[in-house]
Amino acid sequence: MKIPYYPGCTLNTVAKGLDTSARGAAEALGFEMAELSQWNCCGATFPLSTDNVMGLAAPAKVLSGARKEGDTLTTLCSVCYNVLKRTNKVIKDNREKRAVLNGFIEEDYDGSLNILHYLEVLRDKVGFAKVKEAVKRPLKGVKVGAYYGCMLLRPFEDIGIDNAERPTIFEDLLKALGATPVEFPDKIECCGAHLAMNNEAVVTKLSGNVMASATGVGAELIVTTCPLCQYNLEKSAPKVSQERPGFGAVPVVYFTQILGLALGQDVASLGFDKSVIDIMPLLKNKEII
Amino acid sequence: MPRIGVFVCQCGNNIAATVDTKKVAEDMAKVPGVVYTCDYKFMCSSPGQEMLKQAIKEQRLDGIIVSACSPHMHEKTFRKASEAAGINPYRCEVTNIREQCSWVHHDQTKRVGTIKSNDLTRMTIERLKKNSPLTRIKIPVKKKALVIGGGIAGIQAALDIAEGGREVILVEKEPSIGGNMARLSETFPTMDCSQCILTPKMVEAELHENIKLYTYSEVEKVDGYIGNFTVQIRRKSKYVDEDRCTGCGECIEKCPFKTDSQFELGLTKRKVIYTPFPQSVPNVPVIDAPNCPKIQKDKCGACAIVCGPKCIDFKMEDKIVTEEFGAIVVATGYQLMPNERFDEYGYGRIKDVINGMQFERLASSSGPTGGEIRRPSDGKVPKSIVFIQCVGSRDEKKGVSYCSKVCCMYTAKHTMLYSHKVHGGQSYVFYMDIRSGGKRYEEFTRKAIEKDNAMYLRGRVSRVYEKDGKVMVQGADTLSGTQVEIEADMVVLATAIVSRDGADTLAQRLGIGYDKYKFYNEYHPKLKPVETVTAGIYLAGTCMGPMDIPESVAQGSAAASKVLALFSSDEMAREPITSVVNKVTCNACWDCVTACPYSAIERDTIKNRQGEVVRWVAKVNDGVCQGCGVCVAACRSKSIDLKGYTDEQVFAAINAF
Amino acid sequence: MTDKDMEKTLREKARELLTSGEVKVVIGWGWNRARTKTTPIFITNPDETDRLIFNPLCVNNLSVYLTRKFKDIQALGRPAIVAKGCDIKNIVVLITEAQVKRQDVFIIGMVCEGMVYRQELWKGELTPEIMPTKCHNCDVRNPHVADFVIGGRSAFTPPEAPVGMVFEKIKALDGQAPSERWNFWINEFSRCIKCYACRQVCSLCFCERCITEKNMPQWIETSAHQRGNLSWNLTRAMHLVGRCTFCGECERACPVNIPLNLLNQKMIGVVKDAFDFRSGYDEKTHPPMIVFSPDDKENFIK
Amino acid sequence: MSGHEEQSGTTGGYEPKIMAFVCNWCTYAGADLAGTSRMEYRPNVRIIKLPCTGRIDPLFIIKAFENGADGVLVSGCHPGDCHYTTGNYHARRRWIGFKHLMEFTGIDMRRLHFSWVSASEAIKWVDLINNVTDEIKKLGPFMEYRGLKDAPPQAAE
Repeated sequence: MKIPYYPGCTLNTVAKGLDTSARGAAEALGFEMAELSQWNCCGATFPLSTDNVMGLAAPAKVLSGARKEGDTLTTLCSVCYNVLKRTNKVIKDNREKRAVLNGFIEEDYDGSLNILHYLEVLRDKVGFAKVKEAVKRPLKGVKVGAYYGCMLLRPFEDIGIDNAERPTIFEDLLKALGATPVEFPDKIECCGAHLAMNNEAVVTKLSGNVMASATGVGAELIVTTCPLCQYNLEKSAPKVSQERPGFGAVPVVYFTQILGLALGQDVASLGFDKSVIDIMPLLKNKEII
Repeated sequence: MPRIGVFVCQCGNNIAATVDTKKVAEDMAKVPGVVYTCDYKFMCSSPGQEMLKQAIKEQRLDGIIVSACSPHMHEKTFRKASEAAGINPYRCEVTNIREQCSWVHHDQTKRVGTIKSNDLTRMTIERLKKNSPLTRIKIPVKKKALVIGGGIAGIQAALDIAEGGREVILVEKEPSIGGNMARLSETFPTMDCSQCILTPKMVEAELHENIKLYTYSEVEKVDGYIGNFTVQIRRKSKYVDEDRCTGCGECIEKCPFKTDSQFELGLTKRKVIYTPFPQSVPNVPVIDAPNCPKIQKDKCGACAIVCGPKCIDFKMEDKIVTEEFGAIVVATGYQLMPNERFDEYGYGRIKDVINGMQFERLASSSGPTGGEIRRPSDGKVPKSIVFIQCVGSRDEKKGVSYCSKVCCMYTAKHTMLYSHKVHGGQSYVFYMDIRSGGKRYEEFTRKAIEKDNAMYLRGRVSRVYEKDGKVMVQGADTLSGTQVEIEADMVVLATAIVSRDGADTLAQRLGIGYDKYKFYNEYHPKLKPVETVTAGIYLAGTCMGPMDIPESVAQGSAAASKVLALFSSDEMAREPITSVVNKVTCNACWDCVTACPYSAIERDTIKNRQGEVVRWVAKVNDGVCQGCGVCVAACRSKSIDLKGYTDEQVFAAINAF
Repeated sequence: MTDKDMEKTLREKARELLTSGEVKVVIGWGWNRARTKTTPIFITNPDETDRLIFNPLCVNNLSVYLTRKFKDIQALGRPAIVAKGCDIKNIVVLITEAQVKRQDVFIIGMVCEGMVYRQELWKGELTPEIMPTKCHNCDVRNPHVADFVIGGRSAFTPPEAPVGMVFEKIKALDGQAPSERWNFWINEFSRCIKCYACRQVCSLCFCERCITEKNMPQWIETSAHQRGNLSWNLTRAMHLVGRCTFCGECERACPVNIPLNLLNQKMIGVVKDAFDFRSGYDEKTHPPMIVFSPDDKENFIK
Repeated sequence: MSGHEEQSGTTGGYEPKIMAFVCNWCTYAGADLAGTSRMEYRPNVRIIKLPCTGRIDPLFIIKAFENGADGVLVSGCHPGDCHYTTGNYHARRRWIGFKHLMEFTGIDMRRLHFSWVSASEAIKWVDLINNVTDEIKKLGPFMEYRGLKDAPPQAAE
């Protein structure tokens, strides 16, 4: 199985670990992430005003290119996924905007792509049962907080990866990997996202809520699908520790990294070294490596 | 050759000012088939009508044209006069030369008005030549009513019809009548206890000589039409002989098995042989067969041993009874939307998140806690409680777009009940708008806020989660523009009122319409609020949409008055404007059956002498047909026609144009 | 599978059905005496099934023989009908309109790669140039409703936007002024001789009594003058709205070559756009002209 | 002989013949209201009353043109207001089909009008009749259709 793959800018730079570990895991699971021959930035935000068709041009260009390479497209970054999937829906459902966009990007794209998040590929194309079979290094005894963030779930009628209020897809994967997912109330809350640029205090507060909520129910590790979430959480951790007595920061890693870990990949290849909070002591402590 | 008389009315000067009525009369005399014409000052006056009658007799007329005002005004008058003079009323037609000619053309020359009147009258004459005599349809009326649903609306309808001296069968799905109202604690805005006002009505219905209760029963099949419905009712097996049971309750006492109580909405358990609640009517227990070990595996049988009158029969089976009715009142009520749809509020996941109806049971002195507010998880008295309004209501995305109408009021009532029962407790209400239109309703909600210290927060709740034995409620307070988080002991959701499961199936059985929420459609939202498009079937209560107790009761009475009016005569007469099928040319394609808005067309067969089906043909049921003619235009082979507006009549009129 | 192979399977199946008594008659195609054209044949004897043929000249839509117009054929007993996908669409409509019960007919579906209307162009090889418009846009080359399918799966997918003469002409007419269209049609209809071949060949014109034969009142003037011709052709087109499957038989049967396909295909397009309905695919859905939606859209009712 | 020619004779100019098919409950009552309100409108329209627009067979319209109508108007209750609950929805479906068919045949759509006029919309009725009459007056008699009757059939080619 070969699935056209859109990495997105962040995965080419700071979130390289998300990209390489996902490709490695795919190989171990018997499918190939075929990177698009040509792609550009997705635009990084879905325009908030409904008449801003211009803001859809960049993702439309990605989509029209991808359609030439297949009928599905997978991506890893929550933001890319959100922007691409919603843009695709607009093109598919709104004849007028489709015409405007196609006229602008000089393509003839109809919205027929099926946009899948990597998690969906694992659930629907590979199957969690098969993932479970492939596990070589079960993450036994690790209490993991699965942090969804918002981009992966909302708006639910556009995204529909899982129940927006009570998702389980992430936990189901973690169970397949042998880990113990913990249920924490803030798992679908926002990390503060782009406010990292201009209002750090808000990010510290929101990311702090998320982490404290997870560690409060015993999480020893937080996993995420989103480079922005990962960045915000890790970045905020020291300040949160100062502000909240009793808070102990835990590592924040990408789900593909621990997927690769569980599938028995070389630990050095997973990009854990990019993390601020080292995961190694935890893994050693749990005798996983 | 027909003998037609044309009477042109001057209507004082109303017509005569714009139309030369004398000339119209003269001109029409030249039309073939017309043997008598005249014009007169006021055709509708007594002398005018006398003139018409006399002309019919003297001139041996067989058809009448009155060119006068709109047929909506005096068609009935002239038809009646014609009938009195011995000709069929449907051989009398009215030409509208006032509203649609003289009055709208007084700016024109008199010649123009006269020409138009001539044209219109000539078209009517040609049409009249094709008019067949018709007889009014007489339908005998069976003076017995069926009321479906034994909630407050159905009980009220049944009682009123019974008081009017007519027989009623009241069918209820559950083992007892009472409906949702039986679950309520106190009722707004008077705060009288629901049971106290409902129970006497339930007993009255049980004891009334004109009312027969069919509890634990459902309507299976409905045939027929107004005045003559045939209904099959399934009387589910209670495993207890209703006639012999004394209601002593010994069997319930001795039954060793328990299961969740539906009446108490899972807040407590009940026995496997049970009455839903202590005041049940009839006070006859039923056995919950799927949970009864005796019925399932032939083990136990304790109830039968202790039963004095020996009225328990484990082999009892469902019975189908067929009854005939003249009218049907549908009062099947509502249910609450399944809360599980709202994951953000944690219903079903967090034990101490309950819905409004469950709170009613907690507050009810006959409820599982004896009227003390205790939370389900550990039985503690909640020191702080959050009420969330509009759960599902006014929420197009995840719920329903309409307002459930009673939640603002009952939530205010809940906060009052709470403050009276839990001293020092604090209640919070998240609301969108407080809607308290109604007599003494606004005063009531004000009282909850001002006297009973309910903290009203205008905003929505985003998340409910558990933390250290508390239920945490995150939400927005839009008036102060802040995010709030409340540490509550319990959360109550004011869940949307929705139609009953299976409401659509019943509607299809009855042939009545429903909206996209499966609430039943009234004939006209303002002027015919309890009628349906199917004559003889009426609606009452929340099966039409959310409403409160007084409205439901009023509708029950309104429906009853319609039924009594229908039952006031032995026959009902209807205009004979109905469709008729040409059986020779019918293709049996059933397009007419599909198109008919009234399900008035049936599939019928033609049989030979041996009784074998030779062919299928459509057949119009005169009792149901309302005469719209949709079927006529739908029929390609022109095998169906509408009496009073036949193809020939229309064709003749067009040709005379 | 070649036509010959399909023929062989067809004959075997027909024999089997007749021998077992599962059907009493097989309605199919056979050669005319000169073996230049195909003609409908009705096989009741299992020994005669070798007369059945299948090739691109089997153009007739045999579904008409299932209707009440052919009571003598109905009297033979349960039929099996040999049908191409396009013919099956008509059978589906007949089922929807209660003229045939699905279980009362055995459908032998023939995989079809296209037909040839003018046998003089047939040189034994099927090329796109000699196929009619409907075959170029056919999405039922693999029969969609059948009890038994004969032939290898066709890989043909119809073009997204329909192609062919009929569509081009409709487009051209749509672009003209009303008066030009009027002149075009009056000229075409003026040739009509009221022979009603279009009606006779059409399986959806199954009326026990056609409206044109109703004389009280006489809705449609029977004499072949232009006014009567117009009302006949308009009425027939109107009666086919939402039902016509574009099988093309009426135009093929018309002795004076009135382009009835234009009229019918135009209305198929209207129905598709306005009600998202395509006739002949689903027996459960009512034809659009006898049902409605409160949300029907139009822009001309003021 | 119809009164229209006479009418034309008196006013000097051409007066079109317009036939209206209306439903009993809404449009007919609306036209009555125009009368009781003493509004004024063009006298060219001749109304045929039917119980419901659902009763209107497209053939009625063809027949009206055959009988020399220069224009036809069809009107009934607004969607949702039908006395028979859904008759006008059925009518609307048929009209959508029929209108496209007539258009494709080349009938000038200025001669065929569809509208919803409720029992209270007397003003709408008056405006409608005036506008339709004026429009058709400009077009002149529907000679294309009227002429069909006398034209002999052409020989088949």
